Amino acid sequence: MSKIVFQRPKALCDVPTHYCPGCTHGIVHRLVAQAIDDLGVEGKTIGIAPVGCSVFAYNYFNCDMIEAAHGRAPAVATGVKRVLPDNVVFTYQGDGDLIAIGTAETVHVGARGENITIIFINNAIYGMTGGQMAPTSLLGQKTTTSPYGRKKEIQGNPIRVCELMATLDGTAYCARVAVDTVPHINEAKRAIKKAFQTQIDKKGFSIVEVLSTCPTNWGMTPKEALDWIRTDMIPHYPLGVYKDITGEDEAK
Amino acid sequence: MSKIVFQRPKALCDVPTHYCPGCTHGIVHRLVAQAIDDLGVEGKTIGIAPVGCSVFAYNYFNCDMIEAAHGRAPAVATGVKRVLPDNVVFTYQGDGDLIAIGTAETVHVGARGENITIIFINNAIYGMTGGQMAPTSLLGQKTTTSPYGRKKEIQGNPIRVCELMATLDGTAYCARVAVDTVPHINEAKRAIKKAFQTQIDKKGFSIVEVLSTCPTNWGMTPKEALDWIRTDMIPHYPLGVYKDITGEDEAK
Amino acid sequence: MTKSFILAGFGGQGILFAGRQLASCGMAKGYNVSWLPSYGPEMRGGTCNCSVIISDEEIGSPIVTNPNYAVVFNLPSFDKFEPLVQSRGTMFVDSTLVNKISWRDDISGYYIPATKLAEDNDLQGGANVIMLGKVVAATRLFTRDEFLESMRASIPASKAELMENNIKAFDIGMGYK
Amino acid sequence: MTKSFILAGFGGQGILFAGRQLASCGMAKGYNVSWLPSYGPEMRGGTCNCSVIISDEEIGSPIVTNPNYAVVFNLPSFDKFEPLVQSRGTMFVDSTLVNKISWRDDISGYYIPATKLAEDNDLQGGANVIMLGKVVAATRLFTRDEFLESMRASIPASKAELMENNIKAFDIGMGYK
Amino acid sequence: MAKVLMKGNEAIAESAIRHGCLHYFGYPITPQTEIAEYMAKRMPKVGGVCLQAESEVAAINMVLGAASAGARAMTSSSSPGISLKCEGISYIIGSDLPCLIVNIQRGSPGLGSIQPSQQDYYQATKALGHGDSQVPVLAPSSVQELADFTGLAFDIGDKYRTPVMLLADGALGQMMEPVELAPEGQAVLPEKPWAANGHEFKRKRNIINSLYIQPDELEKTVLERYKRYEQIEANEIRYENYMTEDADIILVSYGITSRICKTAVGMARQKGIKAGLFRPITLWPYPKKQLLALADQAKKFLVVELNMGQMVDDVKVSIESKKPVCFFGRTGGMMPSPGDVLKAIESEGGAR
Amino acid sequence: MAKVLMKGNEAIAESAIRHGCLHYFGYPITPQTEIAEYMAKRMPKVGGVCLQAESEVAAINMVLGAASAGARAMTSSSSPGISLKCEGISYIIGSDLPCLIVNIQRGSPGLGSIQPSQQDYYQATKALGHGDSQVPVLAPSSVQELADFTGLAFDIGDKYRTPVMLLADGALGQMMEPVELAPEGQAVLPEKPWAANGHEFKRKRNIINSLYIQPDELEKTVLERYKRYEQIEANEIRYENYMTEDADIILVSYGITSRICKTAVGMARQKGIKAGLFRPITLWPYPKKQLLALADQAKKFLVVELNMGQMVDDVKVSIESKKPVCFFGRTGGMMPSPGDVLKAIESEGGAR
Amino acid sequence: MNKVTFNVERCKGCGLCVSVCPKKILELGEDLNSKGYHPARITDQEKCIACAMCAVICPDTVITVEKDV
Amino acid sequence: MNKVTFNVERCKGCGLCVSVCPKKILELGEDLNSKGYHPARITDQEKCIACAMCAVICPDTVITVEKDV
Ligand SMILES: Cc1ncc(C[n+]2csc(CCOP(=O)(O)OP(=O)(O)O)c2C)c(N)n1
Ligand SMILES: Cc1ncc(C[n+]2csc(CCOP(=O)(O)OP(=O)(O)O)c2C)c(N)n1
Ligand code: SF4
Ligand code: SF4
Ligand code: SF4
Ligand code: SF4
Repeated sequence: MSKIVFQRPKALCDVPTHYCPGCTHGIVHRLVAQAIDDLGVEGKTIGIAPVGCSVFAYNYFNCDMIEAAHGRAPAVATGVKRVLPDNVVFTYQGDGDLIAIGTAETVHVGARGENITIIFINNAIYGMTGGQMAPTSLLGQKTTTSPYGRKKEIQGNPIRVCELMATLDGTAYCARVAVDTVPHINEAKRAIKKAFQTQIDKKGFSIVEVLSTCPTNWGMTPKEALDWIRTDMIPHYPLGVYKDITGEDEAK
Repeated sequence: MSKIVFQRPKALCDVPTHYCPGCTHGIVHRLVAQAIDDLGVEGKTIGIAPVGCSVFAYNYFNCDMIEAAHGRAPAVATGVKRVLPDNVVFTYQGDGDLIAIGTAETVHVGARGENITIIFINNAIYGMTGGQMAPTSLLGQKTTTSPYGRKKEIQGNPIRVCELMATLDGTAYCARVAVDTVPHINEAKRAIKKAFQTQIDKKGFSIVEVLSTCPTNWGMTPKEALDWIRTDMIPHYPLGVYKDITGEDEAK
Repeated sequence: MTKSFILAGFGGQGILFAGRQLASCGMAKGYNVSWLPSYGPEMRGGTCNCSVIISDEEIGSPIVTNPNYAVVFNLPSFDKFEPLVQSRGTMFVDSTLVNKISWRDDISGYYIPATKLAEDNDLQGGANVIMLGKVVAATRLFTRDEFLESMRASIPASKAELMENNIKAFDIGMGYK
Repeated sequence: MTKSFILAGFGGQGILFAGRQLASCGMAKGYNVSWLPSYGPEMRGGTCNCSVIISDEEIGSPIVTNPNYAVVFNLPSFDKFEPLVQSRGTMFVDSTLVNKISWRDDISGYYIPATKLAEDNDLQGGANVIMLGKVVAATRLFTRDEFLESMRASIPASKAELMENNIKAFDIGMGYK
Repeated sequence: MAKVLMKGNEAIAESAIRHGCLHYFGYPITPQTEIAEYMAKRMPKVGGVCLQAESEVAAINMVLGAASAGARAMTSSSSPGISLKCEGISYIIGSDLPCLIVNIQRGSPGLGSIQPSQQDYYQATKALGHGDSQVPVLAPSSVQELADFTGLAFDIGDKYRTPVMLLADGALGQMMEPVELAPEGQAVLPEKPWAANGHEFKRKRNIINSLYIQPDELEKTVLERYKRYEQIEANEIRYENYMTEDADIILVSYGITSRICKTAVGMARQKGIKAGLFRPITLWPYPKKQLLALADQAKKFLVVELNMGQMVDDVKVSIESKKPVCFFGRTGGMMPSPGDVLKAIESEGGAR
Repeated sequence: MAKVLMKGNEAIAESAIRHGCLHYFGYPITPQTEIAEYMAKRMPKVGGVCLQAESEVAAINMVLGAASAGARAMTSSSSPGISLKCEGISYIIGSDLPCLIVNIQRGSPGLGSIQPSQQDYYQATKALGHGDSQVPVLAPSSVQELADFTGLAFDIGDKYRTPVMLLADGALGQMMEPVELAPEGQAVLPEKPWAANGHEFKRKRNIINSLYIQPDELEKTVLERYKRYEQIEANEIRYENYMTEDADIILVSYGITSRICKTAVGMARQKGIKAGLFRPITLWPYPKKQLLALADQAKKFLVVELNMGQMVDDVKVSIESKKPVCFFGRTGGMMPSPGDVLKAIESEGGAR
Repeated sequence: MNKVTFNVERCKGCGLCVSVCPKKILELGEDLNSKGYHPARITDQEKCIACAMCAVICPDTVITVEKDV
Repeated sequence: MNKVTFNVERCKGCGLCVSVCPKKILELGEDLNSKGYHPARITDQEKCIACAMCAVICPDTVITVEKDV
């Protein structure tokens, strides 16, 4: 007899995605769907898609979905959650969406302790629009709007979102994970589930920052891109739990 | 013979202000003007007024002034500074302006290390519009939009700006001061001068958060308001230098 | 019939409240009424005024430029509105604060030391209602009972104790000669 | 004279570059020219095409719906544009990738195994220029020298080494029977 | 129900609650802050939500969220704040969501002044954001209408799945008048089977979206929306004729200004001038036919607004330029008196 | 100078630099991101600044700052991003600052599509923000004009102290055509004695402001600005007549669409239909008189746009409704072919 | 003698100077200035130590302090 | 036997599964799927330990893994 040890989660629509080959957006989608499956909340979940490569997320999750304006997913989520406090509301956002144009909305859901979950894809670039600098692009990183490498004197410094969000009293759970290796993906899965659980337990705002790749705009193969997470991103964006008021031990 | 030990700084226009009796906006104006005098930079300074009670700041400083849209003073300052990198550019902003509507602009001048100075008046309320809740209003504080006292479950938690801005790599100097007592005012004066000096030395972004009163909307006498800074605000917003990359010792 | 008022003074003198009482009572009597405050940052500490219209016709502009009645609580307001009162109109002046009388011969004036009367009678902040007493007495738009009834109805239960003082103040004004 | 092209294939096949070469050369010869890419997220990995117009008149719409010439580099593009080519128009097909020929009798077709030719000649990514060689040969819009000259001018100095390969590829296409 | 004396801003707030709106998202700005303040007091008592957002941009997007979830939701602001909401409004339109947006206009452009104005007519009627889109705009002229149209706006919004704007000005927002409110707790809300409120495995998932990567699909949605606009034009146009039957000169004016004009018309009549007033109540859709019906009879039209003449073209288009259209207005927060308008009538409408 | 083959977006960027604009503030959005990308490459080479702002809102306010400091400054975006800039644009107008704002329009409303559109006509010509305000709007129809009008826009802006909008669409932004650029390093910039750039004790301090707490003062500034608008109307109107001399049916069309119309006019002429094209180049101020001049001769007007007919009313007002005005358009990012337009001509303009 | 002077027309009568004077020699006067405020004044100039604390805390820069040297 | 199955039409040939397989039994095939990608395939099913690492890293949920129990 055989047992299926891995298959598509139910909350993930059975359709091809538009993501580039090897783009880890797809992995994170699956982890989110798995969390929804594991917690049995698909029927009461409302997801908010951003503007960014994951704009079509509304085609990929089997729960109800709303497409928000660029950067405004946290505000949209707030509106939904205030109407439906017992439902599960999450946003899925890229770095341009979340910490460039959406900085105010992001900081304020944190400050308010809005009982929602943000899945934050930090790929250090604007994917959708073709490779411009993101607030999280690394110093020295070449993008189409930092063609000579990001210089702090000109384009400023990358922002560490978890460190910033952890300063806010309303943040209940805040962790940075990566999807560059299988063990990291498994940790990411736990963190995402934990974030949803935090919301279900009505403990406040939760955010999981996922270091993710953009092979296309980084100009790398998918495999090289995974390596770049390890060699370049993680040193600047250390993984870990930045805040956890739930008081539970993190099973590592 | 006698020597003048205290008089109006030159950079402060010799006109009455529109501020309410006992409102400490006036003290901070004077401190800023004194810093400009002390550093001899009036002729090359451009100040940016916010929208808030200090909107008329453009009538009070003898340097060139620009009136910005609500929350956008840091962006306006960035535009000015990028044209005139050798001039001195400062904004003067209230809490609603700086960390409600202007959150993104504030965070990003910090991240960019924009070489400007922000004087940030934290009076825990919206003065200009008549006493609504600010992002910095304390829990339990009654305002016209938190008439039953600010509750974290409904209106969220107050934001600590210095703590947040200190997480940003571009922030060179970041301090919280108060103007409730003469010694604190003297410290505030030093901090403000230091912030301008940081800019003049091209070391990056500087911000001084000043705990200030709004007797009118707090519903207190001016004296009671000073006391409230001590009894209620400082415990939540501890004074001190939150970041200083200039490496100099703080003369306390 | 259309009667227009301007009430004016410093912020904090209860100008808006007084104007509102006139409008309330007009409404209670079945008139069309409107009340419009001046608003803006200058309110703070600075001057403050409101327009009240009571009419049995539809009310057009709620802004009163040439009032039938001006009720003024400080000198700047006196100076500003005295020339604007309609011919055959009336001014009500708190003479404690306004050390002037009108020389216009086409309007009548009542000069009531309302602030002093209030202080003398331990009615802090009651000058506005004292003036209302005089206004009601002189204009005869409402009877005493109508006015006090409407005032009682407009004051929230939580502040009901105030009503006694208001009656006292009103009667002082009404009785002032 | 107005000649319109559509070049179409997958992203990464050098479609836009090829279209640009045609436009550049047209410009160098003093024609009015326009080049318009399809743009959008579907570009990524997906299909990609551009419209080129070369004319001695003012160019109206830069969008080509019914081209005189269609240069196609994959099957979906063949299927999409074959019916749209103008009567008496011409198709240029990379027959390595498109396993089909046109049955329309009002247009002519050239089937060049460009991708294979490129691989055989160690000209990775040169299929687009091979096709251009055939296009120039067949349309006679430009001479070989005109075309190569304009191509040389349009390639940045830093990538000048590429030019040799381009010439090689071009000549293969031009010579292909 | 008995009448109560209420501020315009408060009447909007109370009326919204009584019409079943339990979700308000706003940001303070003079002269409409009382709406938020009133909501902050009342909403907790009725189990509703009043949230002071971090900005107008956030507020309108919270409205988008709440409306997506199926609630009657609203926001309010004044001129500069409305500009900030434009992107969000366009998204709400593109997502076919109903909601109420209140603009209590003030002097402009820029930070301007805080006094009453009608300077956002163009923005409200032509371009509340980018794209082919329209928003029904109601222009009340009394506190009673502020209250009534608040309810009407929600109904129109739900019926046609569109945001609706209540366009008033600082004077209407700040003034008190007697008002009769809808009864409490009797709002009947329509079903919203399209709402994103959790499918609970009982229906297909709902998607609220305004993106159509294929332009032909986007075009389809726009055309479908314009069909709904036609229905709105057919069913929802409102206007008022005042002494127009025999009028030689017809004033065209809305909102607070129309009241001033009514008084002025009365004054003109007393002077023997046959004046009348046409008051568009829906500024979009504009009562074109109703105005055209007056074009043969009238000798001229005089548009009166608190701006530089933004409605003039709508009048010209409506009456097909059959008669001269003149303009009288004040701007930046200034308000003419009925006497000023009378003068404009007498000088045959002033220049333009 | 020799012609070069350039993308429209890049031509704008290069031309701006050559006209002395050394301060660009933007935020990526398709289909205009190449402007920012080009600037990011070029500005460091010419000692200029290209800053990717945190948002469109920040970008327009950076422009306000840079313009206040006396620099030629610009920003660019596409439809949703322009909506976000509306508050800032109104402040720039209210502060009488010159600058260039580029809108490379895409399908709308909401997130819409990224294909070419002209759906922001209303917004651009009537309400780029709140308040009585106008912005001169230039509508180029070729890459050459994109380059030329970029320079023109800066000149108009400086001359009248106003922001100026370059309104194009995704096709113009993305397409390549031969273009002749202004020479490098020869821009002559006017003095700006009003700039806030540090008084150095040599002059009175300068204040850049749009707040006037007294409405009469605000009204004064608005009236003064409308005087300048009159001058702009007198001096800066641009338009093109194409085969209109004897035309029975006159197409009115701008930007990319006008090119399609030109081809269609040619096709119609070949079929013996006397068609012509009137192309407004300044969309505001609108060439009303020039269009009116054709009203007697033409039998009808056919407006052709990539939207639902936003220019129709401007045409009706211009020609004083003397002739029927019909409309043909596509929306949401769709583009008609010349053949489609010809059909519209033949069916006498289609319905509207 | 040390000297404290008040620009009375600028004074808003907030009383902050009064509250910080270590010598307790400041008070709000009876008279109103033209803005309607009771301006601060010094009751005993002799006792002034020119510490300038009043001036430092005055939000309206009403006070000038001279020290005898 | 453990079993790894590929939804070939969904595979984008990114090769991530190949890179993580501890048994090195995955590769990208020669054929193109209809999207124009070379889909991954297993070379030696016998060696598969059903660790599911390939499936975990696959961004396109192409892979299903069954374990013999
Ligand atoms: C108001 C607005 N500004 C800009 C854009 C264009 N835009 C679309 S996606 C995007 C950034 C995407 O980057 P990110 O959020 O990092 O997500 P990623 O694509 O990298 O996943 C931008 C700027 C837009 N659609 N709307
Ligand atoms: C876009 C916009 N939103 C809102 C306002 C209204 N407004 C003016 S000042 C202000 C807040 C003032 O509070 P704060 O910044 O804390 O300064 P304070 O008055 O307390 O000094 C607000 C909301 C505005 N002018 N513009
Ligand atoms: S562009 Fe980058 S982020 Fe977007 S789908 Fe492709 S690889 Fe992923
Ligand atoms: S309202 Fe408050 S902050 Fe504003 S001037 Fe008055 S006391 Fe100061
Ligand atoms: S502190 Fe200044 S304003 Fe206040 S009472 Fe003293 S002198 Fe007057
Ligand atoms: S990881 Fe998935 S998409 Fe990539 S090659 Fe393997 S099976 Fe195909």
